[in-house]
Amino acid sequence: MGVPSLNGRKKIEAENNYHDSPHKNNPIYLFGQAALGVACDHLFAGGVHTMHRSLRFFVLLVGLFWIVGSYATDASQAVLTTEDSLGPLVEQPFEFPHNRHANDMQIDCMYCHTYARRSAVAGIPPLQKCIGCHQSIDSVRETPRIKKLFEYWEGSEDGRIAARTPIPWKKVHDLPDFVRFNHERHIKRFIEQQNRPTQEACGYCHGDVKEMTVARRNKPLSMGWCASCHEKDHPVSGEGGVAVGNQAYWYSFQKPVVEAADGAVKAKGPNDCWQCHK
Amino acid sequence: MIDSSFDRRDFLKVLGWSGAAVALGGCGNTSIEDGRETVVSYSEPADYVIPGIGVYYNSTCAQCDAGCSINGRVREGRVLKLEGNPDSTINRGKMCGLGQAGVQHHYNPDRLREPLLRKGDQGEPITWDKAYALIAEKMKGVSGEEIAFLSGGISGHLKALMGNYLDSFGCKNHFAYEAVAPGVMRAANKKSYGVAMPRFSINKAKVVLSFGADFLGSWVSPVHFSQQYAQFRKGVDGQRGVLIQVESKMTLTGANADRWLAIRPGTEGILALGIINALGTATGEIAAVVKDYDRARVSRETGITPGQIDKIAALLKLRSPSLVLAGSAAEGYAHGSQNAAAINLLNHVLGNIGKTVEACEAVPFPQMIPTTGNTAALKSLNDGLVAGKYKVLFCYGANPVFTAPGALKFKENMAKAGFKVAFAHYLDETALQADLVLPLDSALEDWGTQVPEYLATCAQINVQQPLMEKLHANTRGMGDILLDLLKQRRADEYKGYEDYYAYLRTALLNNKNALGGGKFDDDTFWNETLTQGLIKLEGPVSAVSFRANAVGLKLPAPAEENAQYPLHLIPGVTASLRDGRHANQPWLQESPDPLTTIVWDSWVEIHPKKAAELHIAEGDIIEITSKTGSIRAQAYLFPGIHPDAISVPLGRGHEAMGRYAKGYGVNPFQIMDAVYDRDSGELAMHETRVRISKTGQRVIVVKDEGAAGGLQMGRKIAVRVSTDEVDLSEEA
Amino acid sequence: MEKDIREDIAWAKINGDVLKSLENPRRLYWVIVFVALAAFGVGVGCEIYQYNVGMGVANLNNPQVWGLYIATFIFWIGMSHSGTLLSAILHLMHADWRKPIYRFAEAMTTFSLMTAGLFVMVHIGRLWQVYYSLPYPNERGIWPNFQSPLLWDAMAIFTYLSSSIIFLYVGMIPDLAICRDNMHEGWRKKLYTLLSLGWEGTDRQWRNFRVTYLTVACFLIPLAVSVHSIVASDFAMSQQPGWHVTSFPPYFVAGALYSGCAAIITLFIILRYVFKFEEYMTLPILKKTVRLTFAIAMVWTYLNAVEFASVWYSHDSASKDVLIQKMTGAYAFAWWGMIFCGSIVPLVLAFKRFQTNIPVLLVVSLLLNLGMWLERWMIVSPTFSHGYYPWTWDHDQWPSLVQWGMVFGSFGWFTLLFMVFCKVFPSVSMYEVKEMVYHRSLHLKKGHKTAEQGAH
Amino acid sequence: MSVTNLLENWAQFRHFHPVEDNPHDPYKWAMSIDLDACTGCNACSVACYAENNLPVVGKEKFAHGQVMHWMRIERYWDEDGREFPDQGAQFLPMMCQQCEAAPCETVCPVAATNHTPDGLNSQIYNRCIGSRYCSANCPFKVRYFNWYDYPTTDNVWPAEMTQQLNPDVTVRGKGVMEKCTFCVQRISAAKVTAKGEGRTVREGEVQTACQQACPTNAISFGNLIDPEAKVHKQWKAQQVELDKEEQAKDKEEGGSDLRGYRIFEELRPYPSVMYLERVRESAI
Repeated sequence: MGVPSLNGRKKIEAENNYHDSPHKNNPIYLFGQAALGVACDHLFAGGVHTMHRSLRFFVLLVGLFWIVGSYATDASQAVLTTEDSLGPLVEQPFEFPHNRHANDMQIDCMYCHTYARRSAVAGIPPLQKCIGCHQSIDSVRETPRIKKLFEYWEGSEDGRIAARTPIPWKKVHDLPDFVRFNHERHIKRFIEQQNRPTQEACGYCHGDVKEMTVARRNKPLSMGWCASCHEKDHPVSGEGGVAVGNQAYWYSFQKPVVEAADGAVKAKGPNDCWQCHK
Repeated sequence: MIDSSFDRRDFLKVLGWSGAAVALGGCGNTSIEDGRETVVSYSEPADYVIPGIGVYYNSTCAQCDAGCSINGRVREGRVLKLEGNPDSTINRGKMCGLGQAGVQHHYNPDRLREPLLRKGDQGEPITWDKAYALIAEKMKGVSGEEIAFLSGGISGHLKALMGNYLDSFGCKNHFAYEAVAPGVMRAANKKSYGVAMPRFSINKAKVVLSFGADFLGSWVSPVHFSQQYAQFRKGVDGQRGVLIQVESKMTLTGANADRWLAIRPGTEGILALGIINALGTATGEIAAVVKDYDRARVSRETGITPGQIDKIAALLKLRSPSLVLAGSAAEGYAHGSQNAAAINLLNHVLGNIGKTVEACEAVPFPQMIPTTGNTAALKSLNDGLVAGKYKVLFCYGANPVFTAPGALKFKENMAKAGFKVAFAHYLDETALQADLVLPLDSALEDWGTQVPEYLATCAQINVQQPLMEKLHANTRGMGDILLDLLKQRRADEYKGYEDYYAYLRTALLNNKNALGGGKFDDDTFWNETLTQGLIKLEGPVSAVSFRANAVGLKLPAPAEENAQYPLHLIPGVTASLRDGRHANQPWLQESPDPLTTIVWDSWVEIHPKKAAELHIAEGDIIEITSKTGSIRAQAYLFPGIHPDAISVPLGRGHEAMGRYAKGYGVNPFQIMDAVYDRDSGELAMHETRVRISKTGQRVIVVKDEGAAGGLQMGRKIAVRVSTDEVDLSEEA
Repeated sequence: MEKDIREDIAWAKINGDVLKSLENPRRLYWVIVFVALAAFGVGVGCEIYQYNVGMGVANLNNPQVWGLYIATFIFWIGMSHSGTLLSAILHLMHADWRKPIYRFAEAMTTFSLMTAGLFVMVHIGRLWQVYYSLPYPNERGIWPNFQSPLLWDAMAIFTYLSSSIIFLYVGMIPDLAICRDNMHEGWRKKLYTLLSLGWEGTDRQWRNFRVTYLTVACFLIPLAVSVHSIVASDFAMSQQPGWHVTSFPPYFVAGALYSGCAAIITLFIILRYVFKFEEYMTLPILKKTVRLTFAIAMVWTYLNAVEFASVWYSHDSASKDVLIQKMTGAYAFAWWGMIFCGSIVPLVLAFKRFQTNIPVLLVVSLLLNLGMWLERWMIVSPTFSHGYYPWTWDHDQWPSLVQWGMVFGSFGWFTLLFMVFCKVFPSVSMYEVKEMVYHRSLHLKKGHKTAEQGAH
Repeated sequence: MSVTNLLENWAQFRHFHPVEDNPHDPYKWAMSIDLDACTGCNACSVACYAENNLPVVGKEKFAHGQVMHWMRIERYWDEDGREFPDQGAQFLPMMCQQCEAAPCETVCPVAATNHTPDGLNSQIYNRCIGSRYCSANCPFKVRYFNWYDYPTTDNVWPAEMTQQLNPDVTVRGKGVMEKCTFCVQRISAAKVTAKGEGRTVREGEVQTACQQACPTNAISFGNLIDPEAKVHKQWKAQQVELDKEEQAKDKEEGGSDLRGYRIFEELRPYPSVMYLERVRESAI
């Protein structure tokens, strides 16, 4: 090719003979140039200020990341307070009408779910309980569901179901196995201490059961969702342990409460992973 | 009114597997699992039954014969864990590892599920009715002498039923056999004290001198003694108890001694007499007996330095009362009785009888008092089998094919019996030889009563009740089986009892007054009893007094060198495996042996000095040869053993029984010679002499102890001080 | 002395030679690629197995919880440093002999970081939950633990990786343009066209280019140092005997540069042959690299000695035990191997006649890297098998085949990336070589002039 | 709130253990173990298996050091080269020491292990990603990693045995770190009961499985700040203080007749477990 010259750039141009290179009208090339062009106006403007400009550009970038990041993390608080998330429709041995019992009959939740106030688990009412009432309710005695119910109690003619067989209900509100949730505590707090109506208290987690037939989960029951309540109106008292010197809330997004009185710092909500995790 | 037993049964009904089954999902990915798992509710629960809350039921631990009362945690109808029952005077709410593992006996995947009838070398499942019919048929025209019933130690109503069943044939051949039992000591005690099992008050002694009695590990009633030991350490009126252990192989107790002395195997009695001599307080015939046992000779024969003998004597003089115990290590020789007698004599000379060796009460129902198992029974049974006397052999609660010394050739002899019935939990070595195998309920699903041989502070009857419903539909309780068999013989007498539960209930209620329930009505008394899990009684007190005359007490000189078999084989009895009946419980296999920290395998304990002589290193596979046979096991260099002895633990080396037992380790019973104690006829477990040789193979010993080999490398981890450095007063 | 490069190479020839390397390498290239591919396959296989069965198959245990994964992770992180050293630090120092070789060095940096990243994944017990360690907005409303050196690690490495990619790319733009212009139509041309951002080599572009390049270089250097200091703090910040050493960060950095330079020598030799770069990657340049390596080797040896001394004279008996056990215990062979490869072997480099002896250098450089790998292993494992607590001292500390397979695989992965890169992008910086030649010739002219004047 | 929270409250986020300025209240769970009473019988260890769903790993894995015993009994010999260990052996039950300044807590990248207000060192299985840094940094090496997926491993929990699993304790899957929890399931059960009755947990209400089983009562567990608690009394009698790394015992004058000590005090993890030295008779 051409004669070696001493001017590096010229040489390269001569080498690469841009001006008559065929790719002038190649779209990718044009795009490339456009891209560079954009950058150029900010950065590659040349001259003495370049350094500062490029630095400014970096600062700009970093700042942008930070703002977006922190906004996002804050925004994520919204996720915590999700009201509803509908669980799957669970197939049960037969369709138990919560609405009939809880709404039409106005039966208290804990009349049947009697274990809830005495144990960590709410349990399922024993067969005895259903029969106890329905023996004496002849009006519905012949309806298919009640027939089915009595099959479990007296055994079915075809003998597939033995007498006194507990009904194999499927779990609807089923937390992961590493979670420890205590019904007793919540009932004590809301119903016994704060005298909230049962259906409301249970509804916090179980939704508006009196509108359902077969119960269906309509709360997220996720950690964030639990915490959203606890953090909202549940500052941990001294009884719950002093927050400082306890790592757990350190990792939490939540701002600790500073009590005006003694200036002691208290965490919000459960500040001990082991309160809910096992 | 609902029959109280009924709602119990319903309560015991297992709820949905929810808790456990899903727990296996573990902490995998986090998700709400709606509708995947079934929650089964009760149909008619008793009002105290609340899901998610554990209910505790008292029963009795059947892992060994000590008779600890247990307290089972039951949730959703499943027994989860066993705790000790605080009301029991024996274990006072405490428990040993062996007892804890009881749940694994119950839930064991290798348990027998249905009756098996031998077809060639296969077992074919049959119904219970067929099994019963078969037994009835086989028993037809068989005279009492032709029937043999082998069992472990047995007591309570079960003993009564068994007795009656054998009576119905006029059969006297009930052999109560325990492979590991203080048989010699019982005999010797009967002689010297008039009581086979007096009450040993370790907690009242200021010095305990134990000749190989592993009372913290496996001797008589370990949990009870451990508690006494704790008090004894805290001090008797302010003075901390001192434990001196004399034995050829360090036991768990030895490892906790203030002074552990490695004595030449079999010379325990000589040392005892030597100490009497050194005490110099003995008079009359006793003095005559011990006069030639001067410290020079004793020290020469036992290998204990004169200085030590004096120190011990001095301490015993200084601190009274003391307590001297004769354990299996002292008993296990042809002259075991003499050893024990000499040791009892020492107790007498020290004036401990009545102070730390005390009178004990007995349960006022003779037919319930335990028939304790021993090894002499095995011998007579074996002789009978050899002579071909027995047409029918029943086997319950013992595994002789595994635990009989190889020299007896029990397996072959057992074949000589016409029809062999085994009542078993597992298809173990003995069950494999049987013609008919009947599956038993586990102790946690069966009814029963039990009377412990060693009674702590008062007489007591332990009640055993189901903690959950049967795991397998087709197993039965031994009581139920005996009852059914009895119905074949004495229908009119027993037809009244629907099952063993009914029998027990009636039997106890009949004696309500004697059992101190006079003021209650039947149901109250019954429920009270079940709640308690045990019945404490006032029983006749059999006084303890020293009655043996020392004359005629002569001890053989220590065994002379045996060129062909230079070493003593000491069978190690570990707290967790004992005679191996529970080897199929993984927790026990995996809980490290306290002294060697070895798991899942057998080992040969050999003193480092000896090992150096023979160029044996840890992990070398050693061949141990006795007159009877030979076994191979890995070597473990163990400082706590006499250089002239080696020790192999019992309990492992099963060829059957289940996935956790089969093929792990070796069984030293196989190479044991049949040597017997001259007086009591008990098997002398320590008399086997062996030689060892390297096989050239080497393995990595599987143990918890790290590469540092149990040294602290100068770090301050487990610290020890001597009594003069600390002030224990303000702690008490 | 001999010239770093002939100053009369025609620029056309430079372009030609380098561009040729994109087309037809020697056959050895394909052999290497194939072997690398196979090795990588092995690694992948091991990981799949381990992922499904559990970490146990690596024969990790309590207390030996880390093993080769972390050791090799540090090794790769270390490897990455010299690239930055050559491309950035020497750039600032205007050491122009670096010009023909910095490009592949920088590539090496990037790819060894990518390899190191893999080991984090391989090491984690629950890979499927690894995202927990990122500080991202989540529904649980919790942060990761900002106290944990592991978290610092993750961030440092990510930053370092991204910025060295930028650096590598920016430095390539002019060359990419050259490739674009000389490449016949096809996917490559499209690729270059896109990547070269319409570079035309106008004055303005050149000015901006230099400034940017400089800026990134400045940004990269402190990063490089910090990254390995942070890796070091994984250990120094912990409490274990043999790790809890203040001098770890500089020690690690030195080690890093060391292994990096050794690796550069190896790759130098390979590339030189495979891509026929004899004229650009000349022996004098190699010699300079070798000398640099030797210097660093001595620094490392010194810091090693410092570390041992500080342990030896400390009152910390536990770490002293660890040191003694390294020298005498089960690991002795590896530890002495490290001393030999790391401190003795480099002495060879002190001899002129070896500084340009290709076969010797190939062997030596490989030995040095072996030594540095052993060093990392000797930092990680002995502390586990001989820690504070004698009861748990380990008798089963040897890695299983799965671990070895994974280490093996990582080399495959690295080589694969590197080789593919060299085939697709110019591994010798054309424009910088031209500058180099240009300056040299200027210098030469000056030389002639003075000579003529002398004649008059 | 989040990022700002982190920035604004940095001073409060940074915290120290043990916390002199705000001591634990009302609970600080602690243990004291009397080595003189401990006979090394292993009952505690088995009880722990029963209570906490520990997998039995079997011979192979045990050989590889992958055993899962949260509570291990260590047996030490004297270091003097005598022919026989004629003062017996020394046993030491070793489990997680629930350190106040736990080395494991600060290094976990995902905060899966951290300190609870009542002074426990919590391990959150489902948060753990298995970096094993905690175990690496534990001076006592009492953290155990799930090297395999034991729930699905043969013969660990055959169908029948799953029924024995304690529903109050998670069954850990593959790749998770675990360790002694001081039987936290029992603690929180007791706390719930107490809270329901508007009081705090009383001495003796919570027993750990090991303590409950121990035949010699060598282990005592309780609330260190409850003057009624046996633990409190023992620590007091031995003049061992939670937040000191040098105790009265270590002082030259006077302290020598005390028995209480904590392991690796000099490393300043401030363990919550005090051991009482084993005593041996000097007269024999």
